[in-house]
Amino acid sequence: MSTSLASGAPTAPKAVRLVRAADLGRWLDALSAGSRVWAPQSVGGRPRYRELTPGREGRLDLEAVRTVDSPKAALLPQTEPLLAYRRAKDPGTGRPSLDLTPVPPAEPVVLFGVRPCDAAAVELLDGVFLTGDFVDEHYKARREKSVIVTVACSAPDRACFCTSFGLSPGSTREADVVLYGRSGPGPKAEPDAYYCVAYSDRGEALLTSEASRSAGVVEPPADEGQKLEDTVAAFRNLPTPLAERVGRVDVVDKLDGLFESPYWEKVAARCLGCGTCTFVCPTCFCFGVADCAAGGRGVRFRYWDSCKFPHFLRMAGGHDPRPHKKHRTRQRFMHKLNYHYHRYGRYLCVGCGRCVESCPVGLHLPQVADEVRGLEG
Amino acid sequence: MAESAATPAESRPPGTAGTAVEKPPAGEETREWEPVIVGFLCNWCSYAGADSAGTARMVHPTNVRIVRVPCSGRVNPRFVLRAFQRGADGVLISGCHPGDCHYSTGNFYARRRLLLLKGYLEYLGIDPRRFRTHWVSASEGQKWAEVVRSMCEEVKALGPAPSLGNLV
Amino acid sequence: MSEHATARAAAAGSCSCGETSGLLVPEVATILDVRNETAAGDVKTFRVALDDPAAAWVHRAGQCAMVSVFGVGEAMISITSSPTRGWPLELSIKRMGRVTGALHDAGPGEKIGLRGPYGNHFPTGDWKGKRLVFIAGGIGLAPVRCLIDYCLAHRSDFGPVDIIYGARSPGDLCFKPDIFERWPKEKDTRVHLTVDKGDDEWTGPVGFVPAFLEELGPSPDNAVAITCGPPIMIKFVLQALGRLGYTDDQIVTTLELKMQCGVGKCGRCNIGDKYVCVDGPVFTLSQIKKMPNEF
Amino acid sequence: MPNNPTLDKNMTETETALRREAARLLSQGEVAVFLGHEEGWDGVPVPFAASTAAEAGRLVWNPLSAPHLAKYLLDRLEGDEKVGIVVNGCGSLALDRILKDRRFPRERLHVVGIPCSGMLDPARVAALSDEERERVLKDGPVDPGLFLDRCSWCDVPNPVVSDTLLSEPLPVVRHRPEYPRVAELEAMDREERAEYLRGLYERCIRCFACRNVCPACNCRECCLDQWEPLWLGRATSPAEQQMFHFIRAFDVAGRCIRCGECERVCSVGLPLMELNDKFLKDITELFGVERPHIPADVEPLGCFEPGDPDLEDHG
Repeated sequence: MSTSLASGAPTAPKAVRLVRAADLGRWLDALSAGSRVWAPQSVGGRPRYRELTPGREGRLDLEAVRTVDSPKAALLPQTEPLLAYRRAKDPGTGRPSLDLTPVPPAEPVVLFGVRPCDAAAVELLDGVFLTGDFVDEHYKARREKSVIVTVACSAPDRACFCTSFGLSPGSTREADVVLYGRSGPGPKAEPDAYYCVAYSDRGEALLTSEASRSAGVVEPPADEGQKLEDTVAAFRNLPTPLAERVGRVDVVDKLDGLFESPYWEKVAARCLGCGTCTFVCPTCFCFGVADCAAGGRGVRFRYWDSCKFPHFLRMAGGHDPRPHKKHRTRQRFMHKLNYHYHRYGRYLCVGCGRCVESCPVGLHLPQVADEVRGLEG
Repeated sequence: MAESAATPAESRPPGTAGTAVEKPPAGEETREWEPVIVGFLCNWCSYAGADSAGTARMVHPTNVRIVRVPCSGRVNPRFVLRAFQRGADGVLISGCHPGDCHYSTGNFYARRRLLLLKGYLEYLGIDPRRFRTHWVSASEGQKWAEVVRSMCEEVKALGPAPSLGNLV
Repeated sequence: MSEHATARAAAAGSCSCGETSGLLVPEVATILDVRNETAAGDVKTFRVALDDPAAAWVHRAGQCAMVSVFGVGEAMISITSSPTRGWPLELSIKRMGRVTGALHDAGPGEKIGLRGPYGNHFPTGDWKGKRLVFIAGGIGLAPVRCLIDYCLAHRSDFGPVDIIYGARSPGDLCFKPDIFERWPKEKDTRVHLTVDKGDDEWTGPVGFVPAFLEELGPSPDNAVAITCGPPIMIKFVLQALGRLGYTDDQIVTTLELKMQCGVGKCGRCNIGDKYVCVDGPVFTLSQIKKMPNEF
Repeated sequence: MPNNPTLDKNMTETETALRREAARLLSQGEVAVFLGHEEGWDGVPVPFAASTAAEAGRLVWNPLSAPHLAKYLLDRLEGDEKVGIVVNGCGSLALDRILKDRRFPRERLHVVGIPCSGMLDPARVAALSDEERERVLKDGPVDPGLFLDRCSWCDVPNPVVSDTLLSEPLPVVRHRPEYPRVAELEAMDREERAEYLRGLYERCIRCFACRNVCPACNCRECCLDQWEPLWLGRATSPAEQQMFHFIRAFDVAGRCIRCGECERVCSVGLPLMELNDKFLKDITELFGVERPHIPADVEPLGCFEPGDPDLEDHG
């Protein structure tokens, strides 16, 4: 879909507005009237990214550096029904019959408060689901009805490394609207207001809608043009702490010769074999398809699966090309840093830092990418 | 489908947007609701007991879907959890009286497990009246009929078990 | 990839009801009849037709279809009947797991789901005038049968045809009408059969396929060898072909991995950066040698 | 009575002794690999398998060496190499769990034990400012709230399994286990509790970290991975999420060592021990097992007493 695969440069803004931090709740309420709205929320003491649902636990939290789970669930739900079926038998003839009901069309979704790295991850998902000989209709329908509103990061934390992959805390990639804290980036920045900059038609429509206007999304003062430009530049030039340590990641060629390296044994020796990294990752897209049936009816759905799980590739009859943890760990890192690059011309990572933060045993991609550079082979 | 799309988002379990919500065909809602009870019966005592209730033509409700197991010790607590998950309104486990096990000690082990399960189910928020354990021997057809009758009555009074929120 | 896949992709957006159905939503199909292939009954051939004939697609030799049993799941199955025979399709299936087991338990009239065709195909266009050596073992003849029938339907395009086929026992030989009656009668076509272990009635050769192949020693001159069967058989057949002088480009085989989507999205059937579902299942030995050894 | 965990003042010496012992075992060929911790990317110790004497120099032992290592033995079932492993008190319970479940042969192990007076919770320490963190790790005394929950009621400071002990055993203070969180839940209405659990387990992302880290979850094939029978549906729904944890808790009932590793690794912060503690509490109340979290030769659900409480309903 996206043809601007390599360009990180911002396109010209299509609209600029300003919203006071105090009006964000009002704005979200207004947006909820016309769309489903997903946003970062504090749930059970953890920042989660999920749908804003009246009556469900969760409090808007725009300041969390990263949510435990990424916004990918809004576009690629962890469980997504594909069809419903009902079996019956013709009472007269006794012939079996089967009705398939396709899933209803996707509903419009606003992905609010997405971090720039997570928005860039959507571009990678688009590459998988929207390009090639087959286009994934379910994904496409959701994607086309979604608007992505990112919020530039004012204080990347010690697990952040988006700049290792050429992104930045102010990246506009795949963002329809970007919110920049008016006070600029900084560890103590608690913006009283955000510049809202639309970079696409969809974003412009959202910003200039009556719903947004009436919720306090207003024209910024005319003399703030230069301040806005400086603020945007400040976000775009902000370094990320972990990237300072691991540098720019470019290991595809190096990994070409490392499939058989004993290094993978070392990596696997620490891996717990759980699927945390794959499920919190904004770019991991592997899925399975299964049925849930009760009596004569059922639903076929797709669900997130993980290459880290032992049954991922086990075939009927028992053959498993990746029987050991070593094979599965290697698959995950090779996929992200080599296979995907060969297939799509991009690394399958945006440096969001979720695997860094969530891995129960401190095994994560930036470290592996860093260590791989020093290997023989 | 259109109907479920109009369902308020908050009443919908996540991941099930648009899943068909089945309505009973016209006329069915007027029929009296009957509970579904899953019964795990040991082959040697309770299943034979239920059989003798049948042969003696004792009248008792037919709500119990019987799963025959070799011994009450075979009943993995998972079976019970799973039955409740998939919509059972009650679960009944019946085996030989302690000391009478065909395998000599199976039901003693079962007793420990089921004692724990009983407290656990309550802890999980499942009404303890929906889970019953009985010892019914092969000759106790009368007792079996009575167990089924009283459990049916009780579960029926409780109404359908609250749904845990399945996809289908 | 092929123009066929592109056409299928373009058509995928609509179903008979006129609504967008989606890439992973199958068409409803009916099992017309079921034929037992082996004495043990572990391989059956299903003849299937789509309930909506307008949705029918044209496959190419080597391509696969995703077969659904609703309530159980989906499995990728190679299409056994030649494209030249059109619909209904034939699918020969060995009982292996949940889906294939459910299919085996289903009878004529049963409703199943079908989507496809998926994957690449045998490069028959490159084989004009060449001698074709087919080497198959057990159920591995299923995808090759589709190809053999395609080639025989275009008999004048190819040189001599040798079909080398083996199974564990005479009862395990599949497609008996083809191997005993139909194919031997075709022009310039020879069928060589072997079994691991004979029985009272078996008078033919006894022995494993790789040794049998080497004994027959088909010349590599202007030839292509196509092999399919259990992994252990393929391994030794490849070695035997090497000893007979076949180059890696002259050897074609099919790979099999677990698949869920069949269209290169679900991220499952990769071997290195190749997906078996869209880049395969047909590969030359020289292509396979460039892949990581993980299949 | 809650315990007062303290930081061991001699950890640097213990670390030196650990490195020396591991290097000796590896260089003399007594073990092929030694399971310990090394410093992770952010300074917190992470599991590490040293296979040379030089690598043994990377081993660390400090107040954050909390992750248990015994579960990694299951990755080394194949072969007959000897494996070295370091354990503290609760780490040895995890090891003993695997040994008592006969999932790893004792003769293939060399166990280096370290008496332990408490370990800090890495997550709680990570939340401190840089200076505070440094001060806490160096000086102490430390706010008891920074220790792992399990340290507050621990009465197994000394390894229950070991071949070599690196320091003198600590005095043991026994106290009756308490389960305040279970009591809190039991005090709720049943409906309220059901609603609470539903809201809780809806947060689960099904990553299986809790199962994979659990020393009692050591089956050859986990029932939750099986397709036939399908104990756990692949769909994310409130029912499946709850079933996942309800089934898992029962499967480790009577064998849970109450280490709380499941909670430590849960990336969404589920209070998973609420389920396990219920069983521990009930096992004590119903069967009179005083310390149900200590692996025993015969587990509470692997035996019975003819006089166990009556089960039959009279109603």
